[in-house]
Amino acid sequence: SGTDDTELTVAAAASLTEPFQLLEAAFEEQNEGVNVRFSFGSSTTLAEQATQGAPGDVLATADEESMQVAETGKALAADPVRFATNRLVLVVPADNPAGITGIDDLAGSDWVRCDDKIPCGRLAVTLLADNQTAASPSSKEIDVKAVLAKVASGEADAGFVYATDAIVARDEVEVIEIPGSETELNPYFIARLEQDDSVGLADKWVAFVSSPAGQQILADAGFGRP
Amino acid sequence: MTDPLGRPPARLLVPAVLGTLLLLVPLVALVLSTPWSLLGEQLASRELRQALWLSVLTATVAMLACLVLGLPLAWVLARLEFPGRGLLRTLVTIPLVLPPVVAGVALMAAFGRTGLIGKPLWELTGFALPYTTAGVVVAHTFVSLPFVVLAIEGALRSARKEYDAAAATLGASRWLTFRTVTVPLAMPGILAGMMLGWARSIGEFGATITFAGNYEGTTQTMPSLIYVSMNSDPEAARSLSLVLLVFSVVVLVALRDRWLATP
Amino acid sequence: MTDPLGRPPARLLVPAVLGTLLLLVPLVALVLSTPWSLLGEQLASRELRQALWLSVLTATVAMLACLVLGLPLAWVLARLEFPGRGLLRTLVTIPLVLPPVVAGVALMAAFGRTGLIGKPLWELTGFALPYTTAGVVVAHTFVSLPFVVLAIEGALRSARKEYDAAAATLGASRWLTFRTVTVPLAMPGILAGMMLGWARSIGEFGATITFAGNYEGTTQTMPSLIYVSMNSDPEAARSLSLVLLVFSVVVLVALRDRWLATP
Amino acid sequence: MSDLQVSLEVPGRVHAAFAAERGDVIAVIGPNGAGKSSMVKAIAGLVPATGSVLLDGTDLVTRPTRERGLGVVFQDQLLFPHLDARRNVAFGPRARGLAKAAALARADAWLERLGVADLAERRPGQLSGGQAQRVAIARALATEPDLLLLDEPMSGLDVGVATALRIELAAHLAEFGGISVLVTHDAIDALTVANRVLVLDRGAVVQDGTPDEVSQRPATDHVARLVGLNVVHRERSLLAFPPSAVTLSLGEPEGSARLRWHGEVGRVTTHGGAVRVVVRTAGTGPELIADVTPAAATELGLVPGRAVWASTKETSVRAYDEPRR
Amino acid sequence: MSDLQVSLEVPGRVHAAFAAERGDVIAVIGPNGAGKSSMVKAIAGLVPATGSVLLDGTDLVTRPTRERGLGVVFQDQLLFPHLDARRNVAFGPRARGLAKAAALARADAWLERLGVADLAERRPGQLSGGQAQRVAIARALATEPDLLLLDEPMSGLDVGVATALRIELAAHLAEFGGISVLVTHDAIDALTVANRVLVLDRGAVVQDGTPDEVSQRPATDHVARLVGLNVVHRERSLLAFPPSAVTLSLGEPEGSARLRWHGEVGRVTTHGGAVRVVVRTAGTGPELIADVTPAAATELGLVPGRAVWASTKETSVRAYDEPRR
Ligand SMILES: Nc1ncnc2c1ncn2[C@@H]1O[C@H](COP(=O)(O)OP(=O)(O)OP(=O)(O)O)[C@@H](O)[C@H]1O
Ligand SMILES: Nc1ncnc2c1ncn2[C@@H]1O[C@H](COP(=O)(O)OP(=O)(O)OP(=O)(O)O)[C@@H](O)[C@H]1O
Ligand code: MOO
Ligand SMILES: [Mg+2]
Ligand SMILES: [Mg+2]
Repeated sequence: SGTDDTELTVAAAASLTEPFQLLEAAFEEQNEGVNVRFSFGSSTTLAEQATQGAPGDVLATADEESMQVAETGKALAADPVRFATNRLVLVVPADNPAGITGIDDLAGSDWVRCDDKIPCGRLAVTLLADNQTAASPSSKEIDVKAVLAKVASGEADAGFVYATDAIVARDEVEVIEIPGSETELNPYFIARLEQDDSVGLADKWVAFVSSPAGQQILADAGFGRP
Repeated sequence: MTDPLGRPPARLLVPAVLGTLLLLVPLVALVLSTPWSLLGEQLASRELRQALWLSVLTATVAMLACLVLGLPLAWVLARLEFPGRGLLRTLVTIPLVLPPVVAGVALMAAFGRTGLIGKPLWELTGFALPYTTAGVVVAHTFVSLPFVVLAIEGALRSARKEYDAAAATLGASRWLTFRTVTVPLAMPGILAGMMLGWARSIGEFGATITFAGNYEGTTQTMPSLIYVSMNSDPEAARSLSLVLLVFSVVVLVALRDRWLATP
Repeated sequence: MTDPLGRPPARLLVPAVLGTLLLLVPLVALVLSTPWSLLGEQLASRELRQALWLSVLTATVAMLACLVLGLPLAWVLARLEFPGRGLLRTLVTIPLVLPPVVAGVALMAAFGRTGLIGKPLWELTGFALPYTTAGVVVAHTFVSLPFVVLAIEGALRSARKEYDAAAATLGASRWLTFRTVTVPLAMPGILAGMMLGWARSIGEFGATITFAGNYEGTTQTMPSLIYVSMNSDPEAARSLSLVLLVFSVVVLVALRDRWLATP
Repeated sequence: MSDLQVSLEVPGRVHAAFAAERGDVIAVIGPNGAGKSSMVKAIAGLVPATGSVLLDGTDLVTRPTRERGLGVVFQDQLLFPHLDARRNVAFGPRARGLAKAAALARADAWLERLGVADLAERRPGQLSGGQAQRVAIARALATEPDLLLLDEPMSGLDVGVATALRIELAAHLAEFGGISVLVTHDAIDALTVANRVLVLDRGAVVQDGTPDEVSQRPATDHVARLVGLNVVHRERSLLAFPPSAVTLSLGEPEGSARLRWHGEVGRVTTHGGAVRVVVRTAGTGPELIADVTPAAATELGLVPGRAVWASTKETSVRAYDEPRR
Repeated sequence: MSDLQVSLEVPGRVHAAFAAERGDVIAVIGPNGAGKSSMVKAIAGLVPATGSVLLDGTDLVTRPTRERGLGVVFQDQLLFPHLDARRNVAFGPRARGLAKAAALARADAWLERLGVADLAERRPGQLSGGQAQRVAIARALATEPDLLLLDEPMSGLDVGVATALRIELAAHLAEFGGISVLVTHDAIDALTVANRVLVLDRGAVVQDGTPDEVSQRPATDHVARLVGLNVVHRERSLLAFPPSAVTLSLGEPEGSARLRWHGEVGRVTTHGGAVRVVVRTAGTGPELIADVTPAAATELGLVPGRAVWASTKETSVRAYDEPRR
């Protein structure tokens, strides 16, 4: 974190990498002389680190639990704001070798999802249940990037990833919408941190993320409205 | 009698103690900060038992694979002179510098269903390594092999080549010499190399998860289990780590006592 | 003249070739599947240059730390007889079996602001290791030290102890003997150990990101950058991996040629 | 009290005590495995031993090797393989604090004295066996030790060098005022370089005297062979006589030859102008050496296996008490 | 054509050619660094060499070491440190295909012959120098090789063992029908065990003949010393004469002693009953050895540095052509 008003440090969930880097450019344009630094990582780790005094002015997590960890750990200087959502989609490799057209085709193919212990896995399980699909995966990946990598490389016939991930890999995968996914949302939260010493920049960033300009960038990256 | 070579100098003892502390303190801190209360419950879980067994199984098979492939490779590097030896040695070192996840990506590009070797294999036999226990072994082997080869090569180079020559004058073939002279003389280094390989495989995570995935019973090793637990229940993850730690130590101690009993 | 010891046996050459292929094929596959078009752009990015520099800096400092702490530790293990030596050797092996992320957790428990050592340090001096470049070095050192110690110990054990005795009869202190006899004789093994340590540090990721975070310029090493890129642009991540690979190879080749020129 | 008093035991290998004065050169002789090297290593502190090594009243056993003021030539040399000959020799002076240039200069001087100055830049791996041996001797001498331990320093040296070295060593040892322990299998070393001879057998000292005493009244077969005599036991005494005093005959000898043994011819070789015959006497009797003229050998048909009588006259025999062990 | 024809060059170290018949025992003598070990190693294929080694018409040089049918005793033994004595000796027979039990039995037999049967279970590190040397010899002999290369096999052996071994070796070599090359620094080995002597000097063969030829007409100083003679050059010939034929005087000798040199006394030692004096003659003249009586030595005041004349009578001198090199 900056000791003056020219540097802003943002700890953010890895899935926010692309939109936040775009936001950074816009933000630095608006606030001359300001430099935004990031620390991307898993939400859980970032939240834990925040409670232990990791440098940072703003924390953005890809779930509610992590933000609660930060809150309980007295790391937050302000109430968290829900600023985006993400939803699951089904992706298949560009050439769709298994000919999957919907969630019902999964049975008998090599498909993957996240592990039950993490949000993207829990969402997938819920959606599968909602759609009364009993297919079992070939692997329960430890994060959504691993799911995407497997599908993008053709190692898996299909996989559950967030809409934003599908956009990142748009050349390599084909997206199949899942019925009911718009109700099973994964929320994103952002909050100013206790150790913020950026003299107002942190609040500016939080505000900027929720501003129309910020929301547009997030939407372009595939995020849903908060 | 005091040591006839003289007292060990402080200049060596002090850094040795510091090095020991650097390794010791984090372990102690980890143990102290672990909720022991959870341990009983953890130990009873089928998930843990499966993952632990799979870790031990795959690390051990990978260690044997590293021995079978790595010992000859180390021998070639240490004993033969041929153009391109330097190149080969560098090649062996490269996988070390790959972050494990990238190693997983590389393995996928090679042996995955759509990979360089994997694709024809898949098309011919319908078999693919990802999602299989064999895939975990391949990932472990790929990541650990460099350690094993370099450690063993060092040991082979230190053992005097002249004994190989002596064996040749007695009519021994190179293979017999290798088995009965070269290997026994380099044994401490070979065992150390195997131990390095085993330990590295036990802790390996990035390449395994990327290449072989994470499914209970077939590809979920302890590190994967710990990683996913960390996201849902950090305390549980710590006690799982402790289980892995204690278990590995027991195995290592047992092996060391058997193998490396210093004369 | 043909090799007087006879032709290398197929029983060794075949597994050696297989081992080489296991290491080579994934690298080739990785290179083939990388979009070279991105490379130019990547190389120009400040982010990459920062991370690469930081990786090299921290891996090199960690390697030196491993040498300073690890060489004496290896010497103690190889040359002194004392009760608890077996225990100490096991202690050295333990960090190997920790998944790197757990290693990061352990480091935090020890040196974090609320940690065993970190807390008093923080309260006294206001300095804390996590999230600093020094923290990256500590994480690298913790993860790499066991490799370095075990590799060097193997080399020291293979070198004949009798030379130490000969030096003693000539009046050399243990320290002088260490410097002028023990170390030069074990040099190939020591260099191999340092190389192992450097390479391991370059690829390390889990412990670093957990203990030191992922801040551009201060703690974001190449593996962390690659991790981040995987979230924003998987293709870019591959070409970053390639950059890391090629760069490390160049460094390793340069070092090897200097150090390990086989006579 | 003597300047040096040694009393050491290496369990199962050697148990020996002796004393020496400054200036002494003590030859240690004895058959293979007698414990010579073990004794030397124990003095140097290189094998675990119990007992004491008092040099000018201080016990070296409690001191680490490097403070014992030693120079050692090991039976297997142990030249540092990574250092050239010059640096090997300079190692000791350097370790004892001499400046680098001075140490190298001293090394050169010693290499010169041992006739290997032109090999100063070679590493041990590039030296012949005898050349390496000379470098090892130079290395041990270059520290100017109080106590010089030489384990078969002449082995592998060619005859010219060995002779020269014997003289060189004798001169050096006489002048340096320390104490030297010289393990050897060569009678010439023992008899020309040393002023004391210590005979070891099966780990124990069986004789300790001047070269003359030992060569004239050998206490063991081994020493007798070394100096070229026959030795036999009679009651509490030993009898020594030269091979030339042994007469061989096919029938039992009559008359004055009171010492006679029946046996069969073993090996037959030429020895100078004579024929040297080994006679294996019956039962637990001694093995004897006889020198006979070629004419006699032919006449008697002395081929291996032939039964013969060996006899010697009492007048050719030197009788003495068995040295107490 | 001979059974064995050797013509080898190890650049900078040795360049030698010789031939031998089955049953020959060739002693190789020469000063330290003459190239003896290099030649042996080249024959074994253990140092890179050019040339040929024709055994019964096939060139061994193109074959790997293990197919050359060799037995080698290395100057530094190279016993396998991880195997006990028995297994060291059994290694060769095993490698050549003998069953384990048979190989061990053969090993035991050889250890027995070399008098170290009781040490069969010891590892090399637990043997004395001479014991290890005997195991190394047993190991080389146990393969019953066609070509036996022994590099100073007697060094480090005690006199009794060395004598016994010489006989044993001679008997074995005579019977085994192969060819043996025996590097030695000991005249006795060369003169009693061998039927041919090859003299090396500075990497070249300077003499090749029977022991008698070589000992009576030594071509080099080194050999002369080895057999205890003086050798001087005169025109194209060499003159050899024993130390006892040398007369020392303070003034220039007159009369019949046509061979005379001026010089100064070098070392003085006792040698048997006589006093052995080394005379360093002036300029580039030879170094001579003279044996004089103790009385004469005292009378002439023969201390080192003293100027003397040495002379010998033509009648005591054996003159012969310098062997072509
Ligand atoms: N490390 C060891 N462990 C057990 N016994 C040993 C060891 N080293 C030597 N010995 C035995 O101790 C005895 C004495 O050995 P030592 O080397 O002192 O003999 P030595 O007199 O030097 O003989 P040599 O003339 O052959 O060199 C021998 O019987 C030998 O086998
Ligand atoms: N590896 C090497 N590289 C270069 N020169 C060497 C090497 N080994 C030996 N030499 C030299 O070659 C020459 C011949 O050595 P060699 O060992 O053959 O002598 P040698 O006759 O066996 O002597 P010794 O009686 O001392 O054993 C010597 O001058 C020696 O210094
Ligand atoms: O560095 Mo890792 O994160 O081994 O798996
Ligand atoms: Mg000895
Ligand atoms: Mg030699």
